[in-house]
Amino acid sequence: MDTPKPSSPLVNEHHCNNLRHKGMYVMSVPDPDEFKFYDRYDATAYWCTCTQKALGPDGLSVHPTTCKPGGQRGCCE
Amino acid sequence: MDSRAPGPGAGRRAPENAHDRIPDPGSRSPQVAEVQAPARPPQHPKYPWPEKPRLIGTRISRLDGPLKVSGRAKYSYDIARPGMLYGRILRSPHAHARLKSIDAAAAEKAPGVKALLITIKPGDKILYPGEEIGALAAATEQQAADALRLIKLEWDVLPALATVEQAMRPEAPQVFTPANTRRGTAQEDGDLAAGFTAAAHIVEGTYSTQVQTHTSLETHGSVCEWNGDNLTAWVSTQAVHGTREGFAAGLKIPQANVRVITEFMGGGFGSKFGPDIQGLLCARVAKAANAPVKMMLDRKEEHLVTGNRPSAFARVRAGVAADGKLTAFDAQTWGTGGAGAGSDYPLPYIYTFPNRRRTHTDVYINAGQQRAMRAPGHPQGCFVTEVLMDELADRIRMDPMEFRIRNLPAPGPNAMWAKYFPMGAERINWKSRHVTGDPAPGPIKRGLGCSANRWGGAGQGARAHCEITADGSVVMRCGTQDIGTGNRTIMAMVVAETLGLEVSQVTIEIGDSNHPFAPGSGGSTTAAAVMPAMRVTAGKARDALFERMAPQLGVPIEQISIGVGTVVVSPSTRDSLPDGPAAARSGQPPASRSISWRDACRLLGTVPVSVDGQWERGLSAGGTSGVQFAEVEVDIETGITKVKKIVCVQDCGLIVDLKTAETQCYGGIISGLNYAVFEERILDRNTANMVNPNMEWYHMAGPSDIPEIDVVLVDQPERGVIGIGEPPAVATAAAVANAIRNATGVTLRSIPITPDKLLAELQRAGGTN
Amino acid sequence: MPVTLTINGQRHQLRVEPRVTLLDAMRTRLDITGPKRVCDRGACGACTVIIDGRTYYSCSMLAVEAQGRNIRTVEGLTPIDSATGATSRAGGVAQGKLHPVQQAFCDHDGLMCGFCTPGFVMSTVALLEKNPNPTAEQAKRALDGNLCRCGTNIGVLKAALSAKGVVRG
Amino acid sequence: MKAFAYVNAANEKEAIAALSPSARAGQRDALTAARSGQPSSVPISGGMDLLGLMKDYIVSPDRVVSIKGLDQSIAGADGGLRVGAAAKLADLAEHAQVRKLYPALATAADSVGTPQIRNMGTVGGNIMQRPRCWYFRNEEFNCLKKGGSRCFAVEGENQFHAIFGDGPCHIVHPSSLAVPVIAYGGRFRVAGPNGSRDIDAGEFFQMPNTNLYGESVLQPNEIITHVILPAPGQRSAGYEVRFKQSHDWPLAMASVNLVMSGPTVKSARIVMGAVAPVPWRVPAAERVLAGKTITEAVAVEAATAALAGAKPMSGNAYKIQIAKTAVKRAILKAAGA
Repeated sequence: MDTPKPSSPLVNEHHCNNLRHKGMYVMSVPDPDEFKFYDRYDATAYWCTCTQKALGPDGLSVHPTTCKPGGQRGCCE
Repeated sequence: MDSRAPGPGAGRRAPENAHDRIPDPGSRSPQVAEVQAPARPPQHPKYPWPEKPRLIGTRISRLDGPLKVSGRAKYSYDIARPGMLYGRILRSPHAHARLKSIDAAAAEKAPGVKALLITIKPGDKILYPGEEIGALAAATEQQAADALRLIKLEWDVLPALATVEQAMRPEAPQVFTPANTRRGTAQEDGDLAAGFTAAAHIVEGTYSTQVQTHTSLETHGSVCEWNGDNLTAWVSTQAVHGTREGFAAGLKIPQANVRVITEFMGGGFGSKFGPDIQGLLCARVAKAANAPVKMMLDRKEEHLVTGNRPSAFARVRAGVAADGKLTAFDAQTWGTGGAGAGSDYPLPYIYTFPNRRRTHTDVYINAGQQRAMRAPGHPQGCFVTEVLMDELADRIRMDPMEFRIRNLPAPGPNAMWAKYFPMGAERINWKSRHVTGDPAPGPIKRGLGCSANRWGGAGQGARAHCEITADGSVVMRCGTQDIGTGNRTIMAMVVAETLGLEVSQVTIEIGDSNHPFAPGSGGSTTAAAVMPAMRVTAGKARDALFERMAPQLGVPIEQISIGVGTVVVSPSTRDSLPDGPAAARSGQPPASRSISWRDACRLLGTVPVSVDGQWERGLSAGGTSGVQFAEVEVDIETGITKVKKIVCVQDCGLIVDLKTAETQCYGGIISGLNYAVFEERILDRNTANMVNPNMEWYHMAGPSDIPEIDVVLVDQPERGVIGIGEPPAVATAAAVANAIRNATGVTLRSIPITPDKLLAELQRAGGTN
Repeated sequence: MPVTLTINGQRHQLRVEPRVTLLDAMRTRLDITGPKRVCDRGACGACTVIIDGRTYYSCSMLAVEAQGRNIRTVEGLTPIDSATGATSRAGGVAQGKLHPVQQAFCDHDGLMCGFCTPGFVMSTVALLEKNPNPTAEQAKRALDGNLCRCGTNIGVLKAALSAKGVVRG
Repeated sequence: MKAFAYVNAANEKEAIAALSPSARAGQRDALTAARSGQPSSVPISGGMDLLGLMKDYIVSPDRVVSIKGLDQSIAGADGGLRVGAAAKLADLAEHAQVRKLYPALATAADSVGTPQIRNMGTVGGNIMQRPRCWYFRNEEFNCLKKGGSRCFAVEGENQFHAIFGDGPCHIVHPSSLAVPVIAYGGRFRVAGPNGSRDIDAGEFFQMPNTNLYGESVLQPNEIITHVILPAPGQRSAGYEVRFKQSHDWPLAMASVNLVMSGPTVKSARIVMGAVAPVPWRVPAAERVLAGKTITEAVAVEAATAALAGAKPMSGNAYKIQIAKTAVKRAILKAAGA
């Protein structure tokens, strides 16, 4: 069976459990050819599932670089 | 890809951004499944696409057309529940401010008010106009609006950043933590210095694209109704399952207690993937008021807070050799996705610059945050690169289409530009193109331009449940949604094809989180995720039907197959699929007999066929390519551009419904046309408040602005289904910009190409009359 | 205040505040939800109705001011077929019994998400009741008060130019 | 939208009575109310503009007086034309005599908004609509016109603002009909508590330095009942430049009315729209045409003269070129060239 495996090139288990982006709901198949046509880029819009906004419970913007346990943000899970 | 030639980007290195490094996956499981799977098309699906389809690839009218044209389709905005209240959100009138005091006493006591919720306290800061700070519900919309205005707020208004220039100034106030900008790491490949040395000509310039808002006609919002601890929410969303998950997480309740329904949905374009803050507020005031609440945003709120496409800027230096080969590309890029959100985009786009370097910087301003919008990043990268391409072509005096073809990456089924460019050229009469600057007398200048696009569009993971009952009914349930693409219709086509029925004989039930899981509709992945599930599930249902029939008919199951509106019992063994290869081969017509679908189903008695199925490999793929051409007329005395014609050559794998697929292309092109010349979120540079949060000054093409559109859809049945919502939206703006340049002889490096920009450039180039 | 509205040939008596628009009265009080609220400022056409033969933005007219007039909404073009009913299930509306304009919108795919569609249908009906054989330019101009975000305009125009059998209004 | 009382005026008299200060609960002085931009009684006709203002809380009256009972006829009168204020824009645009004799008026009516707006909107409503300035129309900006202390357009987003006038408010006048009415030398018949009077259309509109909170001499308890035009010149035309060809506002427009003496222009009236806080008549350009036969060069000369005094803001100098083109093309169109 083709059961989608829970992992993401952008957000993984090292990130806050509440970090979200569209790709987590859309589950597109990563395109192996994509970076033959341009370099890597990240056009992703992130949000926090607790606040349902692009700002976290601490009022700061949501991003994989900061939404990590062990960082300065106290709101992470 | 062609295996003989290394891909043009074969040497492209990944950046060193932390979040781009992929740690070893697969230990614990987050709540949301996201997929890492090999995308290689698979080999022998059990239920392959028919070789000679009866319905697939034909033109079928939308199944929900009659409901929509008669006004009887009920959208979330149209839902009315007994005792329903109306909710409104309290929002910040400022772009950047700290709350001093709040007094909601009068609002709480106002007529009709049943619940009021304040989510901000003195000392808290807001970062963009319209940021949510509370909500209330009242018996009528008017009472809700009246009460909202009774809430007294005092603010310390803080300096706001309205433009990227303001945010990037060294002396700019630090509004965002840790900084107003976030600089990415340079991506480099090849030898930049050598590339520029090899260049015969170098073009330098700064390119830019605007912020556009999604402007879905149905605004964001929901109707929330509690039954004890269970929430039913009618939501305008592109993801019923994702929205269920969002409600549960935001409200801290079990997902089992949440049901999300989206029967019809008035457009999302990437901006509707969860309940959003307004969904949570709606559910919370509904709980507090102990009554259903409808909370749909108004147009102004929609513009301010529900997402947008980030702006893009690119300071580019690029070189071309005398033989027309690109040599070097060096770019600093930036843009804003609003308050703390990113703005990256792919660059250079498609064409092969062997030596290149690029650094992107996200710039934050006090404005609503970006969200995914119809091919996120691609229109920006396409515009910057494609306009540059025309400038480079002119420097070496080469036809811009030839120049493009010369610099394409290696061809493949997902990279067919070299074939499509001449096809499009034929249809736009590219031969008639003059060199840059229409020499014809008079103020009306005509021009042609072209550009290319690509997109992924592969989906997976959809599940479905199919029932066939003794009366011949077929019901397919799937937790997907039709956001206007025609998903419901193509689902019915695949099911009907598989069961030998007409689409009208199939009932498709979607838009409900109680149905089997299917992913959200974004990234042009829905068709590729859902159609395989339809084929497999309907195929399994058919097999189950045959299994039940066989003993009753006293024949082996191998002898039963599907006809047209019939089940066929033939003495010879044949492939189980009616339209499979074996069927095509079987020449002899022995004494087979047909049983009508109804009669066959009658054998089921009181126990229906009831099977589950899901997406399987081999029936869908990703990777599309396309080209577009534009013909424009520019009035150089007024700066007004009239787009006369767009030609689009686009592939999308196996085409299910030619009619709705073409409409997707029309829609994408019109959105690209808006991007090229009309729409723009305009913020007051001093307060960062949006001055055009309406549909009057937020310009969008109306009927008289729509050009002739000629769509050529390239069918690639061997690739399986690929989504087409986004690909056609990518290239239009660049093609139009290039056509304007060809017409006028002036280079516009900034969209939208409004009369002020065009006239200023014309003036610079020597006046207009 | 008491307001009597004649919509699709039916009289409705209701009490509304003077500030309630015709659109809101229809949508929130009479469950006539074909007309949509999109811009709410007379700029998009999704709320278009036909009053005494002419197209109006129902968002920009007070309900009280619509009294005594013949108001037609998209629902009035197609009587509900009691056999199939107006269920929320796709295909529930009486197939083959659509108004010629509605049928043409279906045939030429003049709709996607469908939110602008009732307004476009009403503008097209008003056009064809006045001018059954419009040119493309005339049709575009007659529809210029309506906006579509999905970009269905090509199908809409084909529908407007091909719908036949509309009775002169 | 704030709640209000609704009065259905059966006729002119009732309407004026309902609009007059004495009829109001608050008994506030009409002029004070007008200065604050918040008259407590306002007339409603087509309602398009008023409802938008009220929904955006730009105007929040206590009482709304329906004046749909006003005259809506369009007819020849005294060798000219008399148009009832309640006439619908669509009817004006489609009126055969108007199209023939007053093409600039018909063109202007036909280019207003959309079919729906022309079906709903009235002649009086078009003349009296409030500015579309996006600072005026957004509640967040407490601009001069709303009693605030500054015009946000000056240092802000002014691409659609005025290129003429010295402020302090930089709106462009929104009425398309007013432009040809002035070009044709028309006047407005106004009814008030003391009966009826006629006001020359050219004297009707007021600059912000005279009247910051309104755009005309009309008092809050007065209403326009008719637009009256004298016989037109032998040749006239209007030309409008707009960004979108579908629903949009003009970037600039011009109406030209020529009294001819054979092939020569005896006298001309040229009025521009969407360039100033009032419809902008340009005598300098009119003088250029007087005594001349219209050629492209003459038209360009007049257009150049028309824009000679323009004082663009930081972001709208492009409108000079556009207005110039509108004037030139209107002249050539009028001349049949």
